[in-house]
This record gives sequence, C-alpha cells and structure tokens, in this order.
Amino acid sequence: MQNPTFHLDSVVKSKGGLDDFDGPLNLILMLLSKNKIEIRDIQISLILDQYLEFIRGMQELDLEVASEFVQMASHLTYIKTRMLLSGGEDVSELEQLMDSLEQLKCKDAYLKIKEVIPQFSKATEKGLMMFSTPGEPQPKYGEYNIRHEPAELFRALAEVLTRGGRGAIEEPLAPFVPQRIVYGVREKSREIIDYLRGHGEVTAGELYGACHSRSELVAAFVSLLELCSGGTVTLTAIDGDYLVTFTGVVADGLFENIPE
Amino acid sequence: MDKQDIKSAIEAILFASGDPMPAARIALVLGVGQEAVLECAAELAGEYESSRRGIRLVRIKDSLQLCSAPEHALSITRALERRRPPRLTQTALEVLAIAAYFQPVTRAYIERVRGVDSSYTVALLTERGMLEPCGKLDAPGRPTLYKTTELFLRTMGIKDLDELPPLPDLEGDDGAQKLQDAIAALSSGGQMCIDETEEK
Amino acid sequence: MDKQDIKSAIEAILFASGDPMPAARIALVLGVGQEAVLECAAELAGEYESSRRGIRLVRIKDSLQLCSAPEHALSITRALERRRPPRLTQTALEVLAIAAYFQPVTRAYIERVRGVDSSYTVALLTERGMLEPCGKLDAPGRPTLYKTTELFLRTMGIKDLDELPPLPDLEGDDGAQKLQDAIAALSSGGQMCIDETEEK
Repeated sequence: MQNPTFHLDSVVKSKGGLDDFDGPLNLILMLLSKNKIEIRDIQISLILDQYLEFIRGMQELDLEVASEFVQMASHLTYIKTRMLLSGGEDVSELEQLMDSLEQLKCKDAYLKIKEVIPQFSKATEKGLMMFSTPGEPQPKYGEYNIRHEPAELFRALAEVLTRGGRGAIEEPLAPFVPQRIVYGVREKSREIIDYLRGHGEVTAGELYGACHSRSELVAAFVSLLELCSGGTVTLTAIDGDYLVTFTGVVADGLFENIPE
Repeated sequence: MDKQDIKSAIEAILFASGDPMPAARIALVLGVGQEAVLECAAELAGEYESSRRGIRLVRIKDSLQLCSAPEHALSITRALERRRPPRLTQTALEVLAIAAYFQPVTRAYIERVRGVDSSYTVALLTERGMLEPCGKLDAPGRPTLYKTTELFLRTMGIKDLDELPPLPDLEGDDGAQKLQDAIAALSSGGQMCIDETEEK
Repeated sequence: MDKQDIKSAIEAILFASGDPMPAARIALVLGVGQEAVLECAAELAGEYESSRRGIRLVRIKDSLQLCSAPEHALSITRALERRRPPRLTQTALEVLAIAAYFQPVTRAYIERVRGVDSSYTVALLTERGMLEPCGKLDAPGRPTLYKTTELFLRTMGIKDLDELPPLPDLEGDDGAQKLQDAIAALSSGGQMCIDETEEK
C-alpha cells in the first residue's frame, strides 16, 4: 500500500469484454472511458471517507473484496494527488493513463460513429441529388450615395488644365463639341509628309511629342513605319532618337496602300 | 412522362443551369420533342406570371432561362448588396466633370482632354451607373457616346444638368485661373449641402 | 405586404442569390418580421412539394436556400454535362460524422478516432465545402480546427446539428450512478459485476 503500482498494461488490455470487470479499478476506467465522468471530477473525499471506513472495518469484511476497493481507492487518491501536486512535470505514468483513457474514449466514439453511418449514408444520398443555382449576377457595389459639390467638378477640371497635360494646355478644351477623335494612319502619314515638305527633317521624338492622344501616338508610330517601308522617309539613329528625313519620294498609291 | 413531369424537369434544369439552355437540349435529355418542351415552357411562364411568382421563364430564340421577377429587383439588390461603393477618386471626378459639361462625349474625347488613358475609369463609372452609353458617334469606328445619369445628378444634389454652375470660358491661357475664381465664388456661397441646393 | 407578396419576394431573392440567405436579412429588406419570412418560406416549401415543382426550398439554421428537386438530378447532370456528384465514401461519411458530433475537431482527433490517416479525406471534404476550418487549437503546433458547413446540413437534409441522429449509448445508463452503485455494492460487501449493478 505504501508504494502502489499501477499495472496500466493489464488494465488496458483487459478491456476486451466491456460488460465484465476484473475489479473496481477496471469499472472506474470503463466509466471514465465512456466519457461519463472525468478523472478530474472524481470526488476524492468521498472515496477517501469510504476508504478509511473500510480500513477501520477491515476485519469484518471479506478481505478479498475489501482489498479490491482499497486498491481502487488508493490508486485514485494517488492519481489525484499526483495531478494536484505535479504542476506538469514528471507525470509520465499519469499521462500514460490519460492517454489510454483517451484512446478508449476514441475507440468508443468510433463504435458509436459506425452505428450512425448507415443513417448518414441514406440521408446524404438524397441531399447530394439537390443542386443549387448559380444565382443571378449582381453588381459588385450598391448604389453610390456620397454627395459631391459642383465645385469639386471645377477642381477636377482645374487639375486637368494645370497638370500640364499637353492636350489640355495647348488645345485648351477649345473644341467643346465631340469631334472625330480616332486618328487614322493615312491622315497622320499625310500630316507627316506635309510637315517634312516644309521642314525636311524632324526627330521621331518630336513627332511623338506633338501627339495629343494615345490614338494619335499610335497613328504616328504606324505612319513612320509605313512611310519608311514605302521609301518616303529614312530613319537615322541619333542620340537615342531617330532622325526622320524626307526622301522626296512619294510612291503612287502610297496612301491607298496604308491601312486605315 | 406527363406534362407536369416535363414542366417540373424543365424548372429543375433551368434552375440548376442559371444560364440559357437550348430547348432542344432539354428535349433530348428528357426524351420528348422540342415542341413539347417549348409548349410546357410557355405554360410554365404563364403560371409564373398568373400566380405572381418570384421567378420568370424567358424564351430567347430557342433557348430558355429562368430569371427573377423584375418587380423584385430592388429587394434583390438590397438583399445581395455587399459593399458600399468607395468615394469617387480624383480621376473619376475629372472624367465625370468632362462628361457633365461636354456631353455627349466619346471615351477618346475624354482622353484627349485629360491627356491620359481613361478607358478603365469610363468603364468603372458606367458599371457604377454614373455614366451611360447614349448612341454612337457618326465617325470612323463609330465610338460610343456617353452621358451622365440620374444617379450622377443625385450625387451632385441637383435635379437637372441646368442646375450645375456654369463653366467659365476656358479658352486662352487663363482658363485655370478662371476656374479657381469660380471655385472660390462657389465656396464663398456657403457650404453645399442637400438642403441648400434643394432650396434653389 | 400580403403573404403572396412575401412569398414571391422570397422566391425571387433566393433565386437571385443562389446561396443560402439569412431569413433575418430577407425580413429586413422586405420590412417584415423574421417569423413572417420563416412562416411564408415553410408554406412555399410545402407548395413546392405538393405541386410537384422542380425546385425545393430548404431551411438551414435560420437561412433559406432554393435547390433543385432530387428526382431531377439525373436530367440536370445530363443537361448540364456535369458529373454526377460522387456518393460519399464510407471513409468520407466517417470523417463527416466524427466532425459533426465532436466539432470543432482537429485532423489529428479524427485520425485518432478512426485509427488511420485521414488527411486526404479531410482535405477533400473541405474542398467539397462539407467541412471548413474554424480557427486553431490552442495547443503545440496550433493545429487547424474543423467544423461541418451549411452545405453539410443541407446534404443531410437537416436544418440544425441537433437534428443529427442521436449517437447510440452503447451501455445505456448513467455512469456516475453506476460508480456510486459500485461503491455502495462494495460497502455492503456484494460482488462486482455489471448485471448485479444494473439490477439495482
């Protein structure tokens, strides 16, 4: 009794027949394993009272039965004491016991789960046959509901004007009517040739810099390529730019061959 | 397969699909004629309407599609609304200002005035219901024309475009200065709030 | 708003949403009480069944969702050229059941109960939307905790976890009482065996 030994292995192994017990300790382990009581919740005082009572009345009892109870009570007291005193260190035996209990609980849970699987199977069979609808596409945002002042529109326009945007400054919103804005390559090619007739040469950088919009820029670039391939201009690399020189040759049907 | 079965199946298939589904395909799957499918679909569509159901069955050429009843559009929007739209950015205000004063405008026109690509912002403002297409410009490429919407007017606290303060003459080099003066004048006129503008 | 209006709006909103929608949200949008929404939804669900419609209305917790009627599953998969949703394997059902009854659970717990590696199945069920991560266990390694989803409830045909079939109690009586009895039996010097204690 002074040095109780807890035969963990035999306890765990002996769980083969759940409906029979080798002794009170087994019963308690079984109950613990059934998740019915937690080892931490066992009221040691209750067991201890009865334990002491047993010790007192030992002579009158069937010693074999009494000793089983004494063993059980002392083990529980031992376990509980270790738990209360250990503070976490060196509780390997206890951990082992808890682990075994945990395993028993898991095994028991698994048996129960297995029992309901047929019901799950049947229920989900129908559920899997039900489809949802993708739903109707909805705008990502709700309606805009922030108030703005008209002055904010003016500020925005002032920002456009003062930003130094070439299109805004050099051509200050003059044509306030929609106009043909998409630049054609033929049109741009004519412009370039007209300019070169007057000036003889220009750098590609200057040509691009004079463009006011993205589409004009694209038109200028494509025009240069077309004019170059048609032999109307030559390109010479200078200082990271290209010098565009007019050759004076404007082939017949040049413009017709340029795609719009 | 009786009529009710076919109707029920059509409903289920269109429901799960969401997208339009050719009647011929439904007919094939159900093992009935396409005419039978179209006839049942028409009956179903009638039932939806007459029983004031929340869904409608529409026929687009020989395809069928379920959609929600238009009278519930507002409830649907509210129920599914996820986020409040973020405040208009500087870029968005620039595009809106140009559109508001010079409409109808093409995207290219906006870009020309702003000097930078504005396609994303135009698309975004269209999606948010601030701009709307209003025809095509009779020019090569037939670019789309845009104008501001009712929502834009509400956002500005006005009922009509006429109520926007007149834009100063921006011709010449002092355009920006004139705008600044106009802004100062607007600001000195007190806080702009819904009540004040509505009194005008 | 009369009942028919509410039903019609519920149908429209649920159709447009596709996903489950909290009844409270519908109630808010329609300006009626949540109870009225749930009541109308229940009536609507009954009408779908009794009129042999192609759609069903299911309640999952306090959310509502429209689904296709199960009897049309084959037609739908054919029409949409979708694969038939694979039946849940024995393994998948076990993992789901463990998660359902003991959630939130870690993968390690599932494996411990089942006694075999279950990482693939957990990942698969997560991908299929039957399980979802719901935080981390405050333990070394901070393993992910999983719980079952609304889709799981819908698939099981129940609206809440407490409608799951009860887990059998393999012993069938109160363990704490049994312990008391055992001690009492010991005190009176009786034999310890389960038959005896149960007779008491």
